[in-house]
Amino acid sequence: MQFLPDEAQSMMRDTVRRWVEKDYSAEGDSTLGCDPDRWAFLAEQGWLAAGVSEEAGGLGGNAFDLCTIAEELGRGLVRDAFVPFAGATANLLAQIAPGSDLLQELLWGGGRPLLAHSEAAARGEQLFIETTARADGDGFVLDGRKDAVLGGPFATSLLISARIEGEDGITIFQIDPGQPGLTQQSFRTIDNRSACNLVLDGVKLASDALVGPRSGADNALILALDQAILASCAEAVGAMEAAMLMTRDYLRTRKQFGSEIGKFQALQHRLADMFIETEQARSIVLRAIDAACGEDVAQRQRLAAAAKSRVAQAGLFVGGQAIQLHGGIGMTEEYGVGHYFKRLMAFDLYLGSGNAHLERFAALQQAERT
Amino acid sequence: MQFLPDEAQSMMRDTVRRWVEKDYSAEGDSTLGCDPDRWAFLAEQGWLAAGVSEEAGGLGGNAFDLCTIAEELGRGLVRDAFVPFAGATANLLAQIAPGSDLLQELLWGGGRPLLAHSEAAARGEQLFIETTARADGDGFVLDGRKDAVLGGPFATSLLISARIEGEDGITIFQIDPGQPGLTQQSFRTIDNRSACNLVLDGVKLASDALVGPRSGADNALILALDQAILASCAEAVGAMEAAMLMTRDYLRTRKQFGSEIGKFQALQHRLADMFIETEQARSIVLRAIDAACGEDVAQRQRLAAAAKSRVAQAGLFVGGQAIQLHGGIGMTEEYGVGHYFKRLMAFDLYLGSGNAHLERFAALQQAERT
Amino acid sequence: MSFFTAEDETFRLEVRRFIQTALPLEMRERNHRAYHPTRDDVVLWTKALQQKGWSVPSWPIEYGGPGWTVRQRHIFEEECFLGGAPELSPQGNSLVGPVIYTFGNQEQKTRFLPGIISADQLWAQGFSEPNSGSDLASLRTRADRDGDHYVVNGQKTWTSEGHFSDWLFLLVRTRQDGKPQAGISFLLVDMKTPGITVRPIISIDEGHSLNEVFLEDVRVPVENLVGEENQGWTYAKVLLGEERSFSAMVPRCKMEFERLRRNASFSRTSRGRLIDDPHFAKRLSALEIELLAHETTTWRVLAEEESGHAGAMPTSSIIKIKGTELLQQIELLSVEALGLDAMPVYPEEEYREALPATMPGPVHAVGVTSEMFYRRAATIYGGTNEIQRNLIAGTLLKG
Amino acid sequence: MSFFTAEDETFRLEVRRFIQTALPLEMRERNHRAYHPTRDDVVLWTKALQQKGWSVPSWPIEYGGPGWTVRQRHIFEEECFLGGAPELSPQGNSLVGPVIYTFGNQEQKTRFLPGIISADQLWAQGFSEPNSGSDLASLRTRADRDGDHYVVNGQKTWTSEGHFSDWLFLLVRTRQDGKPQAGISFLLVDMKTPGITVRPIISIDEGHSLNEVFLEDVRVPVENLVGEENQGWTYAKVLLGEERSFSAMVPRCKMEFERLRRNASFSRTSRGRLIDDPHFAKRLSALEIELLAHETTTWRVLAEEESGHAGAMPTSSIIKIKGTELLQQIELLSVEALGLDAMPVYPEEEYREALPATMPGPVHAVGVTSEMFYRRAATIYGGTNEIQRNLIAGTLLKG
Repeated sequence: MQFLPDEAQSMMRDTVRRWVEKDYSAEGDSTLGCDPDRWAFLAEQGWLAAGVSEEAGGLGGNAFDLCTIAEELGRGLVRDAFVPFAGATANLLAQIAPGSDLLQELLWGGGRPLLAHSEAAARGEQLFIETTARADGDGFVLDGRKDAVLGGPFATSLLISARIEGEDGITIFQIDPGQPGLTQQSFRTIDNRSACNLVLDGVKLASDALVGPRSGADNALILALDQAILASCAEAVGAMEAAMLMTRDYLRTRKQFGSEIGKFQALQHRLADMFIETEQARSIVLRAIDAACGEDVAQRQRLAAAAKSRVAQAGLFVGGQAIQLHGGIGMTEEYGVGHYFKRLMAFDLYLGSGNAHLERFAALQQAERT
Repeated sequence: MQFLPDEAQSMMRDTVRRWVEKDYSAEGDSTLGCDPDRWAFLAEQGWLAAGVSEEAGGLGGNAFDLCTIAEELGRGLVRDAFVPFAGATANLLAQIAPGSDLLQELLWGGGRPLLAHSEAAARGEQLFIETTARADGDGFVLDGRKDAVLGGPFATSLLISARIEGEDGITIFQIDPGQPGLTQQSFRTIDNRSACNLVLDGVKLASDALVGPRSGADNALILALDQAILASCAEAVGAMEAAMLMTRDYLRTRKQFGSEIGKFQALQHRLADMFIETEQARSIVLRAIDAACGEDVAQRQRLAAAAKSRVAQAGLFVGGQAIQLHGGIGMTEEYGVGHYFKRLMAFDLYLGSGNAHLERFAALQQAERT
Repeated sequence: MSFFTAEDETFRLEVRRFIQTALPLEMRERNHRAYHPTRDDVVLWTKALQQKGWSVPSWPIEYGGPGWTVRQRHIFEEECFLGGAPELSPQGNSLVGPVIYTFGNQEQKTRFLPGIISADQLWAQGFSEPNSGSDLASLRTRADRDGDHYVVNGQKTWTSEGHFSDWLFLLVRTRQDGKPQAGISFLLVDMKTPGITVRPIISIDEGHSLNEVFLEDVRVPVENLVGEENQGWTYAKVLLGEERSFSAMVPRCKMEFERLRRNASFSRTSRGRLIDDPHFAKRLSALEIELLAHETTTWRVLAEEESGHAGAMPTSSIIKIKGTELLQQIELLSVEALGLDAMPVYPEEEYREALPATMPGPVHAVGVTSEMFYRRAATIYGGTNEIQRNLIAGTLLKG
Repeated sequence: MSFFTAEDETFRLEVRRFIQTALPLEMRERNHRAYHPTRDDVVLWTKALQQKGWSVPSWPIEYGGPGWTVRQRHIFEEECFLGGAPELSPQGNSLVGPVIYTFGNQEQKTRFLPGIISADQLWAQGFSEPNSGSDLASLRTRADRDGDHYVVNGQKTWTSEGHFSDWLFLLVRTRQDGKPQAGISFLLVDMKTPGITVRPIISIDEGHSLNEVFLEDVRVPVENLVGEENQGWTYAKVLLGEERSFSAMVPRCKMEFERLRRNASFSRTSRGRLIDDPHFAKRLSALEIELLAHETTTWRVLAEEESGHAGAMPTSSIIKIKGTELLQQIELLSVEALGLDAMPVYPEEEYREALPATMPGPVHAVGVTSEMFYRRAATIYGGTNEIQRNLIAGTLLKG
């Protein structure tokens, strides 16, 4: 089991961290939520391909590599939709379309295909979708909606999950964002990222829009979503650690009643609890990464659920206490510690809440026993 | 809504408190769990009749009177089974057998009839019993078991709840403890009280063993159990307050690192939280007492469930922290602060756990809405 | 719920009916979204209340208040919240008004109280400073006497509604030596006086209700000193003690709990409505029980106030702690209950007045997340919950 | 679970097989009830392990230990717990043994180590005093030099297994002036020496494992001084730092979690088995996830120890806090899961050796509640969790 990055991963981590600290800025970003040139840089660096096997066309890394990068991006509250593209979509395509041009251009630049799977009513139930596809001659007609697709406005093509009427499994369809019948409503998220809702109203597609096996993407989807969950957990751990350290620094400098407030034992203990929560979150993510690198599919799912549940709980605590210990200044948009809380709140909402995954974990355990 | 005792209730409270502080001692108690003379004294004082209406044969008080006494007994960790007799049984008989000799001797001395209703599998589901009664000529044959009947060894007769085969409701049967077919296994509880399990193996009863309406005790049982829940909540509040104050006193005197440990802010805040929990517990009990004095049966049930849930949560926190803040000395049987924790643990187990009543509250609310 | 008498309930109905008739529908909807109130809404609503003699609910009759009992005030506040009325500006109503009628001179009463009653003058508070948060007595803004004026220099912060207020009440240092508390005075300042600059503080809900106020050689006539020089700390302390049941936030908790329950009946899951999910129902119930307990504790404090003999314990600290922590729990669950619909920002300036034609989520999602973000401040302002716990422990350990 | 290598897993199987063959069945059942171990069981089991060379698992080979890696020690401890072996006496094994082989002289090593390895001599610890709990350095038991003896006077407390131990190791004050830490020495005392009185402390589980030890003019030969006079604090500190992953309580948490899960499959509800109730399953899952995280943190600490470069953070404090708090949560839920079957006292003296013919509850209920009561001490001993949080914050704020 890997606890620390190896030498190559350390170098990569340092490179990402340096870039985040020195070069990254979201100042001039358009409403797309990311700058195409910056994204091209990420692709060039190989960061988008870091977690994809060589056979599929990636750099040959695994969940550890992916999460190492994600943690650094989370630490710097980078807004780019790294997890949806490099976590969920890349992992899905690596399974259902390994070696494809679609995956190649996602990993190395050129195109930005994005999985659009989330529907509000699913609430973390990974295979619950109501979007349907109806056979229509050689092609299909899609109806339904996708909610809060993170990174959606930045995608060059959308990979819509839908159930073909009369069939059991889920199928992935590739759609151009400009496709007639598709309405895209973009919005800014509470943590200042870019997302969109999609409404599909009789979207006509040719048969070649189908990506991967017809009505057979279910397992690949679960694994891809769980991979994205781990990467977003790593982002959250990065954000938590940053918030904790920022609070630590504040306690060392802020004075009230004649001394640094870090001298007050109740605040010390709160800081200690923030640290403990951060470390517990890191531990469960490491454990889930380890499972994700293994062969036991049930174990992978269980631990992804465990990680999401535990990290979300830790995140809201750490983010909330970071504001509390800062006092008034923590409430200001300008100072910034509150941005960690917002990111950690958004993290809880993304891909099923921590609570939903606790219930998922319990259900998986009960299924295991019976 | 009554927050504080009125003049008469204050006098009664002071009398009970003085008796507990000065005269009460469980030293010489037999395994019955109570001394018959002491119990006779309680009856003489009218404390057993305090919560029963005049029409039924009591002193005309209500749940507030009952709880006022219970709180004082809880504060002193009195072992006598006041709640099972004066809470559950008296309230049940006041409904199904008002003015009866049975109730009279319970309230004023002479006999100690006791409701034996609890079965382990019920886990707080108040009408779940598996004890059955089968018609047999003019009489009945009872089979089943009752678990952890608090005060059981001290009872002079037992009021067994059972379902008559083929009928819907619950019936109460009076049984002599020496009745053939009845096995009574007495034990000491974790909080040093006396209880017993009962096994009924073909217990033959004449038709006059039936107390109150045949197959019609259900609603009376719920109200009686809820009344007992409130009284035991009041006991718990008394115990919590005593544990909190004992801890407060310890923080003022114990010295470590050159000063009273009450100077350490983290401990101060824990003490503050113990106080807040105690007050929240007191508040929900007052609210539930208010409902218990009203006519809205659904509201009575909801608030009894709310009280049990909230007080149990507060109790385990306060009891646990009382030990923690005492450190090692709190772990000793001799010092005594741990006895509050044990009582509060036993309180959680009695009549359905706090968690079970939280689920009951939720179910009642959902039923209300639909 | 027999805390309230039959007369109280009659009064409650009267208040409710008045709100239903006097409060414009669109204003109610705006306020149910729980964004920061605008000046226009506050003024309009205060004036509507003034017609009934209700615009300064906590004031005694002699100064223009309705002379209500504490439970009437509580009922009034609750009905206003649940009915969707904008909150009355607390600075005039609960803070400077009582200071003026208790410690001010006749001229000040005549001059300032009518403007508060009519909302013709809105007030802002200048107590906190960047380096004086919980440790308020360490404030450094100074007022130096120059003839018949004070010259004020310094900086105030967390000034709610400072951007649309007319007057500012200040704690300033008028003596530099001695104990920090001893040299503080209480001044009333016209915000149009030269030298005052107001700079907005955008809070993490992306809303604007807070401000910094910079004071540079601001000349304040000596007749605007309340009470005696160097006694301002005493007045402020009395005033801060006044808040008591106000800080319990029972009405706001109830409003937010009702919003949560309503919203959870709109949220869908794969098995039906979220509100019908047993796991969710259990979590909701835990909050509801806490709210019942908290409301009852607050009633106990009200009853204490009524009886005139407050207990030895700082019960106001308990209800401040519980109210604010419970509010945050309710609001966190509210956001979670919205699920993905909580992801979009629904910015105050676009959603406050009227809803846009197209929205990234359902109507009931609007304002939920920003309210939650804003109320992270609830455990900080009005004396942090850490300070409140110090107070409780201090009283216990002393007592 | 790939923290452990294939060789580790082979080792685990070897340990497991050994326990299965060497541990008497009735001893396993006794220990699964989690009461305090008896001297007989400890001695018997230690001697069985001694046959394999495993009786002092953390010691290096040169002193008679197996020379295991930290992960082997962890595996060994876990298998022993889950297999129902009695805990090895920690006083000799983990405390005084390492002090003697690290700081003792050759004669002391020759004289004392074999008795620990064979359990022919059991040890008790005399560190804490009634007025020196968390503030250990304030201890007052004194040893005054008298010829070639020290004369010891004072009182020790919380002495685990003191009632059946042969030797006692003590921290005593040998100098009264200077810093409190500076005048402390480390003495080895034969418990048969005149002047020693052991008085039992019954803990709230109604069990007897703790004792007070009174020392009145106890004459200890100077050759029983470990290391140098007045340097005892240094040795004790090293020793307290040794505990690290031991204090994580992962094996105990796992054992108790498994017992809880098993018991919940026996507990009935109106709708079937408790383990199948979705609400219960959710609460169980929250604990299981915490246990997974905690175990992983402990592995991280083990890996740190292995790599030889411990990080700057007091990770041992984290795992001490988490392990003990999690253990208490598991055990509280265990009691709740038993429901009414948790009501009876199952006293250690009646239930430890063999179960009585009739019992007020099912077999699986025995020992659950008393274990829960006893482990309330887990957050107190070994440095209270408050002290641990001080340490973490101190390191963070300094770092």
